[in-house]
Amino acid sequence: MAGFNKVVTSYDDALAGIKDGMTIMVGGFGLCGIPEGLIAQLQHLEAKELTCISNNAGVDGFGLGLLLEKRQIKTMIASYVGENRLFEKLFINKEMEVILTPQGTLAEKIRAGGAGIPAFYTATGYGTQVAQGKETREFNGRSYVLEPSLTADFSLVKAYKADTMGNLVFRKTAMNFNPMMATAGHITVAEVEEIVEPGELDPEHIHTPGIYVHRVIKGQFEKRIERATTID
Amino acid sequence: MAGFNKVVTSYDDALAGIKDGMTIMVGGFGLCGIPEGLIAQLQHLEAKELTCISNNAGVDGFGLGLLLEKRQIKTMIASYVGENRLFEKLFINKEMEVILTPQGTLAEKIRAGGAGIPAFYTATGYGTQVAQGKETREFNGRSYVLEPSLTADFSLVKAYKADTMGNLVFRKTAMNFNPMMATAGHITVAEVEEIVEPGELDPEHIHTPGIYVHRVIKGQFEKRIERATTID
Amino acid sequence: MALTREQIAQRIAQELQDGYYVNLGIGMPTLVANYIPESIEVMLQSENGLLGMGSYPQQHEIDPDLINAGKETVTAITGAAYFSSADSFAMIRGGHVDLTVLGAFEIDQQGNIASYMIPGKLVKGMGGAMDLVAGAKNIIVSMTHCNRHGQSKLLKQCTLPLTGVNCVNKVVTDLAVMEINQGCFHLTERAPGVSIDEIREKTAGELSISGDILEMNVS
Amino acid sequence: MALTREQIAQRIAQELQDGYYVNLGIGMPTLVANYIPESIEVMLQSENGLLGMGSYPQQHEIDPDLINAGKETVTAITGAAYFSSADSFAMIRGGHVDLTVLGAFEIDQQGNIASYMIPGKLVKGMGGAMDLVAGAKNIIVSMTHCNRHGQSKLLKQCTLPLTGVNCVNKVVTDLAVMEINQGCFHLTERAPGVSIDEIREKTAGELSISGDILEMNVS
Repeated sequence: MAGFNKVVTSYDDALAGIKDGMTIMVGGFGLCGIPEGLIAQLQHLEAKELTCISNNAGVDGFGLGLLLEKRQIKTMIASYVGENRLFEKLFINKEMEVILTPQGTLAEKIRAGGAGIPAFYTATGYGTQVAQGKETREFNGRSYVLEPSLTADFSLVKAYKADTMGNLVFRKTAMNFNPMMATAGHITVAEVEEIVEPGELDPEHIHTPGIYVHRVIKGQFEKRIERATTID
Repeated sequence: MAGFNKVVTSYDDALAGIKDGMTIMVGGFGLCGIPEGLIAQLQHLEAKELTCISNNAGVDGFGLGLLLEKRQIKTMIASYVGENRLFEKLFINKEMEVILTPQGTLAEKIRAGGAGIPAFYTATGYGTQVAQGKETREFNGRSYVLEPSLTADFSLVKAYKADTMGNLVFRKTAMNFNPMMATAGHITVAEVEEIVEPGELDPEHIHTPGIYVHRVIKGQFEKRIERATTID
Repeated sequence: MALTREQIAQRIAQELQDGYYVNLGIGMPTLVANYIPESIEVMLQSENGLLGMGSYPQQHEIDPDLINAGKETVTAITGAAYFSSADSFAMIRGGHVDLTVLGAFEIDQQGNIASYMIPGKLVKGMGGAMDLVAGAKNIIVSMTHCNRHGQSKLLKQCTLPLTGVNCVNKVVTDLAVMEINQGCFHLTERAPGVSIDEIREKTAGELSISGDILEMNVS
Repeated sequence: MALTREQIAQRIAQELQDGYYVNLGIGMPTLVANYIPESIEVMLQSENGLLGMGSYPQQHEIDPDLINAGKETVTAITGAAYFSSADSFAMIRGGHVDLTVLGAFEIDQQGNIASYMIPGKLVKGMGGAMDLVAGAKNIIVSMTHCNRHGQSKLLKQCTLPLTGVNCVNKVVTDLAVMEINQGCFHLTERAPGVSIDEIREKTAGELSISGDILEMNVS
């Protein structure tokens, strides 16, 4: 009886089943709240032709930048891809397809994917390149764009703590895209700073219920800071 | 300077501005997590011709049942209206319009209203009376119904604790429809068991950020139980 | 002999698998919780905002803030989580619940289900039932084979307003277990002592019987 | 004389009202936080998931889990709340943020804004800007009146890919404050010592001037 114990102890087990050509969601905003060890494992596995859905594409040599180095990403769906010279080069040379998506629309497309909503209307992007080729429609005199939802074969998320049943809590702004992505993965893997016993997380404070999480692994995090800015 | 202090001390102030014909959302599931004092005030104000959006319609003599007694509700949007003889009578005699809405669709229509999404597609209700007169559409071989979102002139919600800035936390299953309704009201009024100072609620555990809440009042709750069921 | 309500629940409980997240409808389906095999773990979802529903409380544990979708006081197990109705139905609509068990007035050979309204008589609303039948990966209906007038509830085509279309995978009644696919009820088990002829007679929809039909294993 | 970046921020800060929830874009708009009048309270929203953003941290307070939308380390004020990106943009898209201040490459007399892409040159993505301009109740653009080549950035029609249409209510530049409505820039204030002629010359879009045009009150 495995019951609801979702804990795995190796990165091989954490990403077992990843194949070339899959769609992978990766949590984080910039380098904040990214599943560092799972991304490194993805590079190690050399899975190719991936469609990656992530708000950003890391920086040169860290985060999703690691996958760019090995040309593992075929299509990138993101809202902001600056701070990454290799990315710009691959993009401009058309070595990689990039689907720029407004950040709020991206977040909502992922939430909708996890929530069984195939498409929704938003005013965001109406009248811009983002709306090109998409259906638009008026509601109450305002124009909106129809946006289909997103799901993934794997969602790789980073949480602060998990219990063994996969319930997750996030810390400060390291939450960002992680909770929605956890709901939208066919298999969701959470890399966390600490694994606790069931009951140690307050049931009213759980951000992601364990039903969404299939595997939990304790990670080691460098937590690199992109822009250390102080008041001094 | 009022700043962000949202606390009001009288029910008159809490519901100032309510007018005949308005649309009012009322939180709660059955009698669990309902804003008891705000509903009583609504009865006291004798506002009429209201459109009420609430999962249920209370019971005879309690909760929204109070408004039924005075025939204050013109249209009721709800998912389940049993356990209420007066309601059934008004419904069957066509003294009140009732728009039965699947519970999940109701929850999502309210969330969408608060989130600036005018409409979304759901499989719920496809092929049933709920879909009559609504647009349907296929995505990936499955049929879905287009559902417009809901907003309200006033949202009356019940929370466990609020800080003076309107940040809310809910307790156990008394959360239910309250968080979404808080986002969908032009004016949102929260009736709570306890008001605390800013900083006393953990920023990671706030269920409803204060941006959604315009007035906070400390209430007195009877917390009537519909079906006390024990293991004994 | 026809099964009791408890025996129907007992048979449905045999469908549960270790690690399943399950939503049990109001009424007879709720009884399934009493028969979860000890060899497996199952988490119960209550659509009013609780994953990890426990048993009914003892008198001193009763909490008005902790109820199930039937508005009964309940408890929460260790490892439970609370959430809003929007988040609860995101879970349901998104297909994250492994199994839903619910009652019905009628089902038909297309997998349609009518469970929430009898026009002019019973007009209480669908609650979460329409979302549950549209969202769950696997839906089992639990009901008596016939209504109180002896009329079959397993029809060629439902006559009451539908809760959902093409969604019921399996039905467990007091007489039989049947799978529903390709426009047909497929008999797979019968209640102990109930004849195939009786089942045939009491099933108004298209019925397919092939191979040995074993008796249900209930006590 | 043309305003400095700090003076533009100072002028925009005069638009803030007590109790406002405000989102300040990356770059020059961020400076507005330094000029919030002491007589009012304002809450800053950061779209990566924070309501109640505080100042930059002291060295020993730096926390890699606490950044703003520009990926800078920040702090949170007493009464702050954290939430997901979906919840953050529900807040923005739903019109709950009272004021958004953001930069632009170009704006035009229809209230259109181009701020995220220069084809072939700068292709970093729109981040949250498209949602912010579509969702906020009130949008003020903060920018220089002309680009580095001396060309007006207040146009009849934007030439770069748009971030949003018919959404900019007001622009504060180093030379002027203008409201935008009915297909026209309406001059309301000028920088101290800057002539109306200079503003007219440097505004490529339709310009309306009526009544006394006061000087901005900046220090």
